[in-house]
Amino acid sequence: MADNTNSKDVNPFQKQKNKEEMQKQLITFALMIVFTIIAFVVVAAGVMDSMFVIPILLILAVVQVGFQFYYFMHLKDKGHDMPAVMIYGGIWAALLTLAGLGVITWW
Amino acid sequence: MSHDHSLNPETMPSEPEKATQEGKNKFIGFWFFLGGETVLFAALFGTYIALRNSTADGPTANELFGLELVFIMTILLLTSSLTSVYAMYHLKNNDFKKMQLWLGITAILGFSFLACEIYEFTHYITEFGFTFRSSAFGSAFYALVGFHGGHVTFGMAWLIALMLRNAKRGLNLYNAPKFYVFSLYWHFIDVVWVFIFTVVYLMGKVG
Amino acid sequence: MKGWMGKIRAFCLLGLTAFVLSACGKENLTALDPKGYGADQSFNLIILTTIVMLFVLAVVMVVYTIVLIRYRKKKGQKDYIPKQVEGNKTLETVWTVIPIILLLIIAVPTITATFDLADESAASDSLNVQVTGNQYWWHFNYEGQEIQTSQDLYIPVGEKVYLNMKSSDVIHSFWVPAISGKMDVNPENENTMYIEAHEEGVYWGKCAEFCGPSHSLMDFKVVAVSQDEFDQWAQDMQNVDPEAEPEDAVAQEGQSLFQEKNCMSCHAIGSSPAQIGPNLTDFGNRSKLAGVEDLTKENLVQWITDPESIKPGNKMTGNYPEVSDDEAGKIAEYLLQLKPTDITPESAQ
Amino acid sequence: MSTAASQKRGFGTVLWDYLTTVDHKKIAHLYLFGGGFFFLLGGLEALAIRIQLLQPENDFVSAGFYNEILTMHGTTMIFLAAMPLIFAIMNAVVPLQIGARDVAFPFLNSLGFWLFLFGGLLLNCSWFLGGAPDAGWTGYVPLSITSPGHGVDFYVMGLQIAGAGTLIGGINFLATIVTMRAPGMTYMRMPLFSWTTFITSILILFAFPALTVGLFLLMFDRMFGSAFFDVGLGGNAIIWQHLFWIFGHPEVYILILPLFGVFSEVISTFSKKRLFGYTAMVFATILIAFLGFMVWAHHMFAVGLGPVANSIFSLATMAIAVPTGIKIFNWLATMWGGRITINSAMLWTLGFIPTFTIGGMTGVMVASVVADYQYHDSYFVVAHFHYVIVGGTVFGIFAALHYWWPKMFGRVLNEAMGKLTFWTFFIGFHLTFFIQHFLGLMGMPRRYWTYLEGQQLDLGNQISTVGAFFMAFGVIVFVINAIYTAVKGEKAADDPWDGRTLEWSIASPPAHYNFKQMPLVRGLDALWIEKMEGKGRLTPAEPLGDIHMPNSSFLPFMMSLGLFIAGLGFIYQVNYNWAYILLFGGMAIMLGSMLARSLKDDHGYHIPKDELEREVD
Repeated sequence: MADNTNSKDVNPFQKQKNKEEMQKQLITFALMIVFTIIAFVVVAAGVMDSMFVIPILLILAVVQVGFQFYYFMHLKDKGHDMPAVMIYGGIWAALLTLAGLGVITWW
Repeated sequence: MSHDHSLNPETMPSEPEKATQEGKNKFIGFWFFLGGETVLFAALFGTYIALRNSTADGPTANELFGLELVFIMTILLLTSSLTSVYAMYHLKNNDFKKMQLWLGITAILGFSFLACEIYEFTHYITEFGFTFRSSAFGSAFYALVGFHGGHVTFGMAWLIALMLRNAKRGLNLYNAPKFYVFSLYWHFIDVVWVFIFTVVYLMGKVG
Repeated sequence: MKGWMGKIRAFCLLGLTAFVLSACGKENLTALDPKGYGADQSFNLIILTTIVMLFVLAVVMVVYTIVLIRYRKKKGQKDYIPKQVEGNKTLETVWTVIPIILLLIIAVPTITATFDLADESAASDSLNVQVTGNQYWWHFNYEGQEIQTSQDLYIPVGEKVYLNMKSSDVIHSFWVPAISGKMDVNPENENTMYIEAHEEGVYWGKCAEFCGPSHSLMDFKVVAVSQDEFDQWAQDMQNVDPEAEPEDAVAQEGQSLFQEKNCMSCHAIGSSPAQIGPNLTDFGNRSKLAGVEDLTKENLVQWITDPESIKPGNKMTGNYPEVSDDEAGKIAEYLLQLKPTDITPESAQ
Repeated sequence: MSTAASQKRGFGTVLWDYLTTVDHKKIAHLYLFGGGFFFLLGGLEALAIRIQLLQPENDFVSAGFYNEILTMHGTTMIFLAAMPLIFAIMNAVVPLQIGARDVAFPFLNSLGFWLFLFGGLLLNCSWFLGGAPDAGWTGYVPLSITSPGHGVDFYVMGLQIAGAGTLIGGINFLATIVTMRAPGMTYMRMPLFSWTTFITSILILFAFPALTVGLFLLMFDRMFGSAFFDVGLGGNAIIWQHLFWIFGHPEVYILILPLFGVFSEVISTFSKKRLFGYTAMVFATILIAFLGFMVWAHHMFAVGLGPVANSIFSLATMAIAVPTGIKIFNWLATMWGGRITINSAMLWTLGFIPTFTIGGMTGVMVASVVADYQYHDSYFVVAHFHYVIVGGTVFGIFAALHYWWPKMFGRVLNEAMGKLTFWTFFIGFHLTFFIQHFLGLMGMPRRYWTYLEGQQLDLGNQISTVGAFFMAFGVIVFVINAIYTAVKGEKAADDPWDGRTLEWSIASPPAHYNFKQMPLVRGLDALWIEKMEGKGRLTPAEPLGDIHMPNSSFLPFMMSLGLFIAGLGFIYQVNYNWAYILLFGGMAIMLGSMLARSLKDDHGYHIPKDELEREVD
């Protein structure tokens, strides 16, 4: 186990692939930052009615989270069928929970 | 320990995190755990949404929240998500030192986030008298954001333990899945934060 | 072993017992002998769903019996291997579609009745009663009428009465099986339901949401009287003089003791809104003491001296000055003569 | 490691072995003993309830104590008896059925068990520490908030710890089934019990977090002064009901689906036929699980959510009857044309079909909202859920135990005693619960400590109590049977029932590595296929080689013990400062053990090839 830390010669083809992947990740990150800034600016400017702002904020959040899952967490790659099933199952249960607590709880 | 898991250019698989049966199990099992976490946070969000206006004559969301600090915290956490992606990039390239470096940066960003959160909570308590006990809104706010903060804290402890434990022995097929699973956890925390800044802070400001 | 025979015999026996029992059931308590609008609606659905479901059960049991008779392992079948059937599309479709149809038969009247019973459009023209659930008694405040009662709810027969229900502590549930299904009484939100009794009578009401040690003793009565009697009752109740002196000397002593012992800090006589304890305006007319005991002097003395022995966990225990048996007797004498009206539960019989 | 060998070892060695084991077969034994113990305890509580209700205005137990008993009966039976017993069967069978050497996370498997056990013990400590919880197993706020003493605190901490164990167990089975199936074992070749375990684990994964959050909120309100349910500070009691039932309704399916799998296996085996409509059965299971998440508010019909919500949830609830009906008819069709052997396992299954059908019938009846205004919170509902949970889950557990006992312990349960258990329990069950449908409609709400004289509820309650004693007798016979079998029971063959699935292709009980060589699966009912083709045994999918095995560990026990101590600390820090020692001490033990686990590499060990060769087949 001693001499493994210095060897950086991973198969060049694979290395190239990793690099391309990393460039995509960077683009993803840039988009996420842009979305975040849009969300904050929309709220800080306070020009729009909350009827419009809230759906916009939620859509921005969902898209951002999609990026996290599919790019940062590689849900798009193969071998992620079962993780995807479980995450979507979780989202399904989560939506029901939110609907229950948000809509049929009195306030 | 007859089977050596150490890595060299010949044995380096394209997905070291899933190369062993144990790694595959960890990978799959952890994803499933995240599915459960989704429901956990949904229940907390639901509670918050149901109670967000139950301020019992105490301060409201709009009065409390300031956007600047939240923006800083968001950028810190989003960036730390990217740095952990870099760490995984170097893991796949079998570059242990660079991986450790990026993980270190992730840790610094994570701690900065935590510091901001602690400052934020103290601010609310001392300036507004807004506590866990002052109203149902207070309870729901601290429970939701606090649970997320607790996850960050646990993640930090986990990351530090991982980095220290493996500092001297480099990457191998035994610890690669551990690093990978941590990065999944870290991204998930970021996902939760995206909804927190949207639903709690931004929507709290909008009303 | 004749397994299925034994099972069928057991079923018949149980069914028979059940039938005999259902035929009785305490009148004015059982949901199986409905005497009000809501209970009718529920009863119709109970019957409809039972019939549909018994049909399903019959089909299952017929197939089950045939299977057990025809396909039990017989002698000489030791090496017999049955055909390995994978499935049958037609059959499987049939037993998917038929249940869906049966469910639709149930679903349509269910939803109609649900919306019918939630109809609040007549509330503004009807009698409205504010119902408060407390551990372990019920309070009724007739809205806009200056009438407050506890434990016995008087309603006019054949009229929709709207109940606006809220709890003062934990969740309770208002249930008068013979005239209506139940609805929860929550602490943070008012629930509205209406009841309508077809016949005069004293109907048993129960708390149906677990609320503490005396949950099972939180009974109340709905007294349905004719419209004339109800008007008379309402008038008498409005005209009550809370300070009226009893004629009997012992009862007079009881009245002053009642003041002395601070009973009024929780209880009220007349239309005062005090609600920590039950309103005692028509106490002498109550159908039961504390909802469960006979209204006798002896029981009342026991209640006053040791309420815990009748309703464990009640809020009166320990919250009033020491009362001797003798004093309790006098107070009881006073309370029992509180009969401001001639309309009593007996009038509803 | 045969039974004979373990008998020769000392008691201490065996004890240590079980305390540290990560072998799914031994963990199955642990779950069986733990769950069995709590089942007996819950049964005693049930008897106390029935004795109290034997006659009107009885005072066998006081009102407050009665509420503790009924709360603990419900909580114990669901969380500490039914679930662990189901986990026992899953642990014993699933890895064998899918052809795996172990589960995906042996360490976590053991942790799951110890968390359950210590959670259960913590909950039951309340009996001796000032009184058990008394707010019902549903723990509705504000009653549970205002409940004096520490009873409800024990409920919160006990369930939180046990619930964590269940969640871990669920994830473990999911990962096991996804990653560890034998070569050729595609999803659509998995035996139905493995399928239902898979679906059940998904339900656990998505349902338990809601309970976790609910319990946290209750804990914060009771112990740390928060205001989630405090109406005065804007709190809302309905949140608890939603969270509880978002967990609670899937929980019902968690309790029944695995047993649907058991019945499918038993019916198929003893009818000598493959399961009729296997694909439909799998999809019906998935559909039930899917719909199971959308119906929770039918527990809240009387809450006053309004006619729209009530109608939607009523329809969704009725819809579940369709896949359930499909299952019933598929079972009947499996038996149709078969060659049915009736023994104990099959008797429980045959008893299940009419019983569960009645439970399903009343299920549709309570789904009808307006009718439910009468049924709700009355004895009708008590009857309904006992018909499904006893008639489904408990019958299923008994069927499974009779069916797999030989595989778990290497001995066959005594048939005569098995039949006696079934008949007394079956008759007692119907005596106890059938009549309760009518009691409910006659005006008896559930959770009543007593009922008044002259309300014509006496006879029904008496019949019910008599029935309960029949059930108790049946259970006692089963316990005697288990002990008798352990001492004198007939040794089991590897394949005593002429089985169809992989677990019957290996020894009874199996070697600790299960399969010497991974089997090659060529279709549904893998063993049956080989039998029909005259081979009678499975073709290995790999050459004989070293087998990698996990190491035993004492850490799961320590971690759970730490949480147990910390739980006590949380409960008592409200009154006493010394309790912080327990709290922090317990957490230190727990976190320290976790740290030890992550710092010390655990690569497991290998059983070398030549040792395997030396062992006789």
